[in-house]
Amino acid sequence: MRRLSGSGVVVALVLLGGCQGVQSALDPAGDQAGGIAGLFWLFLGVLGAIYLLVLVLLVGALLGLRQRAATERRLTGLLTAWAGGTTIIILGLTAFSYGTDARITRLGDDAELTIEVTAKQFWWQVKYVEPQPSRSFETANEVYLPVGVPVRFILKSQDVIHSFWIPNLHGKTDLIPGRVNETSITARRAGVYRGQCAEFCGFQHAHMALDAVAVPAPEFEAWRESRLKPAPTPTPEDQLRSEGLQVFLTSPCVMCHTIRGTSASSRVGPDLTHVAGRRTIAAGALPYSRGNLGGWIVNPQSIKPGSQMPDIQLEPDQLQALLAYLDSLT
Amino acid sequence: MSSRCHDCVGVALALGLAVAMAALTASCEREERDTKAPPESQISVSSVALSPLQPGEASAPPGGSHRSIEENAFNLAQGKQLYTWFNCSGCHAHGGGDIGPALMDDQWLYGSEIENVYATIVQGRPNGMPSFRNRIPDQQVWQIAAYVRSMSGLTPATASPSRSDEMQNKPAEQSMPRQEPKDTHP
Amino acid sequence: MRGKPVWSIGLIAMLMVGAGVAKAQVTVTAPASAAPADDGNWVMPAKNYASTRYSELDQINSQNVSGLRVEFTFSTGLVRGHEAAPLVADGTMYIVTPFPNYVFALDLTKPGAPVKWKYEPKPVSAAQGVACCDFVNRGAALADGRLFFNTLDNRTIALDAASGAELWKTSLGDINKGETMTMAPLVVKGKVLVGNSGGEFGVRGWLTALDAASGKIAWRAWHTGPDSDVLIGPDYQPFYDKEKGKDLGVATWPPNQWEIGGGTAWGWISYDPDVNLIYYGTANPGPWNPEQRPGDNKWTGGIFARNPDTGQARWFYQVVPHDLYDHDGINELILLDMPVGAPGDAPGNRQTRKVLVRPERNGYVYVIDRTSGEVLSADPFAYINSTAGVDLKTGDIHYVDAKQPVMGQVVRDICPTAPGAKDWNPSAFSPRTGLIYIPHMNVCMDWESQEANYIAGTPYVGANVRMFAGPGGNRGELSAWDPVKRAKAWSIKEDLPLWSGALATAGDVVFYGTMEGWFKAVDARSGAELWRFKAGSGIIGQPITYRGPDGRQYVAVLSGVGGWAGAVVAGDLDTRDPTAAKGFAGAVPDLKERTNKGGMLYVFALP
Amino acid sequence: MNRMPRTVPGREEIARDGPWLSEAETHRRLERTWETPPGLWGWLSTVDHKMVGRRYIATAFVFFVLAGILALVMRLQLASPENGLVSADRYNQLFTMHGTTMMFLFAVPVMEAFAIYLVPLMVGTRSIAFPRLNAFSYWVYLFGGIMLWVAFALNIGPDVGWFAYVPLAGPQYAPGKRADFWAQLVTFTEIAALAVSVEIIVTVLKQRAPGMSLNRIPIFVWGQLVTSFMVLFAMPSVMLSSSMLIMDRLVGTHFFNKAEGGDALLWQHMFWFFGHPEVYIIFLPATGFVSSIIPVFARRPIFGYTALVLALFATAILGFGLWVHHMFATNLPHLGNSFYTAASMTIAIPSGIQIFCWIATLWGGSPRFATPLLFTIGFIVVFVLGGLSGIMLASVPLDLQVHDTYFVVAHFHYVLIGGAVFPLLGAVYYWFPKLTGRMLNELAGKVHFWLFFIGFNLTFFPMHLLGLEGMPRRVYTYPPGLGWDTMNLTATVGAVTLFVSLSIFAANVGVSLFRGQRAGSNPWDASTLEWATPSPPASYNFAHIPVVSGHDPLWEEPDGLPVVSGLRVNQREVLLTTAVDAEPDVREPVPQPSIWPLISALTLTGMLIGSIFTPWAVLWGSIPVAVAVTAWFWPKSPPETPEPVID
Repeated sequence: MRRLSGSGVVVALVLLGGCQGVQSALDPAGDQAGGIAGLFWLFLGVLGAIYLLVLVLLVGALLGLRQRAATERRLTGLLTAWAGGTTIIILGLTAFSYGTDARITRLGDDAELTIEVTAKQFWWQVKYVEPQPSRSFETANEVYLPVGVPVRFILKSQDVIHSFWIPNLHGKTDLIPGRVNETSITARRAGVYRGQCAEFCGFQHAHMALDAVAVPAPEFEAWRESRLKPAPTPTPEDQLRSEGLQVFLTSPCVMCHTIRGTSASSRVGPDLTHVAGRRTIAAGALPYSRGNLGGWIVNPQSIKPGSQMPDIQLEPDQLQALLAYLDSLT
Repeated sequence: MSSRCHDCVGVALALGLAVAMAALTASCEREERDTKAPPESQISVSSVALSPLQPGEASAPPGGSHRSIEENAFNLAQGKQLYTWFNCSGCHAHGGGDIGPALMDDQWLYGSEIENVYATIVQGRPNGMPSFRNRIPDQQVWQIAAYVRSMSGLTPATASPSRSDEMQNKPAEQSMPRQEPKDTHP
Repeated sequence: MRGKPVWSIGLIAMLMVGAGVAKAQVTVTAPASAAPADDGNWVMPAKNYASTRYSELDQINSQNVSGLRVEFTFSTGLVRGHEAAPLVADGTMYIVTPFPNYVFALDLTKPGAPVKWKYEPKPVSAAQGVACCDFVNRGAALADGRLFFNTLDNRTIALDAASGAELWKTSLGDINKGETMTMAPLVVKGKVLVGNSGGEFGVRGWLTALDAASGKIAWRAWHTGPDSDVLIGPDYQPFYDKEKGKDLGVATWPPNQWEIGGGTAWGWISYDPDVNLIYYGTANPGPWNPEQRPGDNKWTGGIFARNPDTGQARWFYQVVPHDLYDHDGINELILLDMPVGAPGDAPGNRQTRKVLVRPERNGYVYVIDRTSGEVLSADPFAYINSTAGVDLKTGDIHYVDAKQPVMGQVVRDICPTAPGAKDWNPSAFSPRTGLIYIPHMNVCMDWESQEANYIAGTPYVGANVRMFAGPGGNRGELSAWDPVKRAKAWSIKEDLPLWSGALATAGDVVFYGTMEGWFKAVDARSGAELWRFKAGSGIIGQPITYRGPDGRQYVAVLSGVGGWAGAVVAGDLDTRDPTAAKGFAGAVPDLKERTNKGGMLYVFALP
Repeated sequence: MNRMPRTVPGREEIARDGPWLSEAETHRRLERTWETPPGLWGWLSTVDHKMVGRRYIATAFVFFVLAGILALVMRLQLASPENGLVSADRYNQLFTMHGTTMMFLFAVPVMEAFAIYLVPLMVGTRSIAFPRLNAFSYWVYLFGGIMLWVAFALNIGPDVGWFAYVPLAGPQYAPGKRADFWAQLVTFTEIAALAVSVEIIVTVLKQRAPGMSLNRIPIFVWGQLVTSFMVLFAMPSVMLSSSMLIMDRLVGTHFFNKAEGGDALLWQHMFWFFGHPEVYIIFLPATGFVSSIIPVFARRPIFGYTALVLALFATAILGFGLWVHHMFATNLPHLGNSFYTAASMTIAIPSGIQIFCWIATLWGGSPRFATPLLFTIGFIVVFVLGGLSGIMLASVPLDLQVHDTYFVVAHFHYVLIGGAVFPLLGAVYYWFPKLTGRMLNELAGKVHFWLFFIGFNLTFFPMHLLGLEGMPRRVYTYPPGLGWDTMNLTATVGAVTLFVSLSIFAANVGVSLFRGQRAGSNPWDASTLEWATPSPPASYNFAHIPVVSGHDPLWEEPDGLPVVSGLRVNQREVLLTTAVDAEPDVREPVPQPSIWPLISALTLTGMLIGSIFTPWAVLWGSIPVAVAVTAWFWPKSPPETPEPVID
């Protein structure tokens, strides 16, 4: 018995070693996640110690050590001591929890950037909100964050309940239809992290991820300026891309997608104005590449069965023209 | 309780179970979530006539080969969602009509069979109905056509959609009484 | 349906206590240049550039109007909404019908006024699919022996008034983008001013001046986009700071959304020759869902003053910045010279100002200085709970937070409703009584904003609306508004919303029609009903009066229910869905039992 | 018909048990009065709490195996990234059915089933209170379970999670009738659970053996009593919310429609107000098992009897005050959340006390490592770890990272399998002889335990790390390269091990039923009253109602229990005693076997299933239900001579 529980702890420590990860709460890259990770190690330490104590007591009881000392009176005394001890530990842990909670909440007070995330069945509509409307723009399934700058997130949902969670940066907050929730993130370490929907939301709950890219402030400004520009209209002599735009505007794409700078402005599906500039497509289901984009357009229901994107029948040359055009939208 | 009653309870139980099983197997299709529907053949669409008049002897209209579409709850629910997304509600409201005619009454200008509705969506109609050919994939057109039929109660109530999480408008399709289609229009 | 007691059609005369209206030594008149002496003809729907809809003919007066009877009728053979005003010039009456926009010329010199000629523009029938609120046409315009009118599929046509021959035809819009034209043109200094409609389809609005002779485009002013498109240049001096700024038509929109931003011009234009400025309003921004277009959404929902020769804007006042309730700013603008001052001021110390008065869709009667664009007063003429007044110093309107639309949630009991306290149907002004006769509505609504998807050629609305009768249960009202006292002189409550125009005459008689088909004449001073006639279908047309070849005074009106309010009957809609006809089915579910459709011209005269 | 009973001088023809009747004669008469008619008819109309109890336990374990198989399929699907074993739709049905069956069709019913069987025996009475209601409860439970699994077989199995959050489970996003079957199942199982809890409360408060005052009630019975009170307050909340969901879906009400003023969080509050007490409803009976097994195998009375009973009350009361820790991620105000953090932390104290008392009992005794004790030790090792990870979840910041991840999956399997299934398996090994008269094989038991313990930890311990490394719950697949692959594979291997261990257990039960070693009435030399009856007990439980004078009657009266006599032998009746001191009070006639509970359950099933398809079924369906229930309560002929006082 004792050997076994001991080895259980050893296994745990080994497993904990491998905790770097793009989607891991144990590898914090933001102030909020950092605070929570600290609290976690504290809890793990205290509670782990209690667990070992209980195991030792149990083993002691089973092996019949010092049986004689177990008179009713001493045991009752031990009981009150035990109850008192548990209460004190509980109060301590509660206090630490309140402390961390309050500190994390205050972190979002002086946010300079506001991002409005609207969750839809099985992808994320992301809108950078500026006081001047013409400087706010939309993107999808990706969140660029300036390092060191507190960012306020406004969270909405248009269909069912989802949950916005980027483990390396902060805990999750649900997006609930009929409510406007808020959270805030301050990225500390540049890098690419992966977030995922954490509330069961239907068929493709498993493939509803988003990229969180923390970049230094100047790089973030450059990215934002590039995202503000509408899609370039292909020049007449660029035959292939003009035909690609024409295919886009005369096929099912125009019913669901927006490309700023063209007449397509439907919001059923993600905004494709800068689709080629994204790291992944289909809410993280595929890394972006021209081939993957082609495969996704023709046969989405085998990659994400139950997603709202239907299979699109296109002639091969139409598809190539369309891909040439979409690939130019960086 | 005399013993005569023992076996009549047994028989009743067995009978009830048999009936229930038969009804339940029918519901298998109703609940299928087939997101990758096979492409429907075009021929069957043109096989359904728009006018009941036929020179010579009138032949019976071909059976609705796409009836299975409108008996599937998932298809009808998708049809209702697409009806809003693709702005059908802009012209037909929630079935009461606006720029376009009402869809929840028993008046059918261009035929009430699902193939007729499919043709109306794909071909468009001269007085203002846009043609969605190559704009809405086939499977989705069938879904919208099935939903349009459910608006006047022509689809089974168990499969028809219930209310949406939006403003209360007309009673949900599942509680719409069946209104026999009439092809008279002024 | 909300509880709606059946309202007895009665006269509630709210006689003004104190100074008798007749003896007011303070006179309110329309500028002579814009409202010349009446020659017995009726050559433009608004009667004159000042849009007074007032005739100096007084053969029919409050004493003898009760003897009025039908002289002749004419059936257009169409079943959609007849909103046009008949025109009369030199013994011929011209009427324009809804789609397919026939033009009939009736010879008034012959008994029964037979058809002189008929012109069929044959517009594309698919245009009916993108006409948001019934395939209506609000009338033509006569000038220099030519008749100008618009067809639903965006063509402006000039005909020779005598023979009906087509002189020129200019195509101005694209139905595939949801664009239609329904407005009555205005001819100013040899230029035909026309605008498009289609705010519900995300159409980018414009006003275009065509050369009356050749039909070529003289200038075109867009209502969103950069200043160069909006013809905002050096002589643009708005009164309020909120209208000042560079390229506001782009800055007050999310990126590129101004390209599908609405702001069409499908309403009324007035013109003041003295200051050589035309005045007109721009319609609602697209989509209806305000959260989808943050910013003031310039230049939608406001009033423009432009130089008719060059189109350059002189001033602009945005009545509803970041419009929340589809309140198009296209209503008629009556040009008056009237003393302006606080309601309590003694008549002495008020100075006469050149103003334009507009009973606005958001329920306020705006009195604005037409030279500078300064709002002098804005007083409610109907029940309002969605806004809390207009700040005259800054021109801002205060939206009530509790009534702000929220995406995905029904906001209840918003008054006035989306079509407003009064929609396009124009009011009339009588210089004799100094009152403005406003045929308007008393309807409220529930509103739920939804995300709108722009797919060219399909509606781009983004809101569910459910309408119902306003407080008091009466859905319509004819109000006589005293612009000097800034208060109602009297008002008549009507059961159904009023969607017809009003006509005032020197005989102190005011004519208007109800959606049930009653054509009524009431005393201009007291509002007492003097005469009524039951037409075959609901009246949403604009009544006119003229002196016939035989010297007798005639009154003419087109009946034929339709438009947004009558779509329930005209489109044979199903009222079990209260959101049908963009919510109007909820307000008038009983209309189908009270009137039928069918277009008919009625001309009345004294025996 | 009865032979002429010997009359007592001076009394009319009343045959009562007592010294004047020989043991054999008493048994023969009582057996004829209390036996259940033979054949199918008897089987269907029995009101014997032992037959209903055995049936309940067997049915619950069948559902346990079925749900276990679903879990295995889920683990096989998740064994490797982007696996194609089952489709997304099928997987959603799998995890919903697994959760729903485990929580509604196995955990609560099996605990209540043990109560139905053992509580009357442990309090020393002849029958459970309201025995026909008891039969009705079983049939409603059975038909609910059948309905759900037939629906699952016909592809109408619910696919919205065992918690069925709106709006996903609402009218717009759950087409068809799948979510309706889930909502209706909740109504079935809650009716059954409420019925049993009423019976247990009345049995414990009114039918205890004389002398069993409040401080002498066995802790197992205390556990069941407290649990029954929790059921009374928790179940109505979920019944109400599931009926509101069905009305939203079928009739078009707007309870959860955000547009017309409803609120999606209303569902979550009403569901978790039931949800958290539910898991304590599962855990407290298990503490009763542990408190029964440990003294017997430590061979000394339980330590801290009062502390344990007070801990039960504390857990029950606190259990109702912390449901919002399931909703910390919904961004409710922080002040509110902090109350629930405090409550969730505080509930660890009574559990801590319980653990201490059990270990202290072991410390004071000389433990005998039979299988029941092994499972109890396994319970302590596993449950305490689960309880401690629960304290982590109580903290808002930590919960925001781990909520709805595999960390939570690990937590609740540690506290539910650890906290309930380990003691349950121990209880099966402990009470199997009493139920069947045969012992379970000890060697097979030990193999079963070790495989179960190792398989359990292999499956669920890595999930702690999976959750911290970002794997959300209820995903039918996951991308490769996030560091989750090996841990998922380990979990699947563990799941297979668990399956093997449970097959060994099933084999052990199957074989021991027929060829198990015969067990006397008290094979473990236990101290509670049920061991004073033969194994399996006679239909009337006790020939004579025992008198109790302490916690451990069999240990305090080794040479036979004092008894009280005077209950009829030709009439079914039980002795009612006062609630606090269990003073004999009055004799209560007990209903005869009746078919009407079954028919009432059938008509209720017809109404409930019908009301999934049309609201009119509620109207027309209620007529047969009324008829059946009226027949059920139709007054039978009263006993010949009412006998108020015992002489």
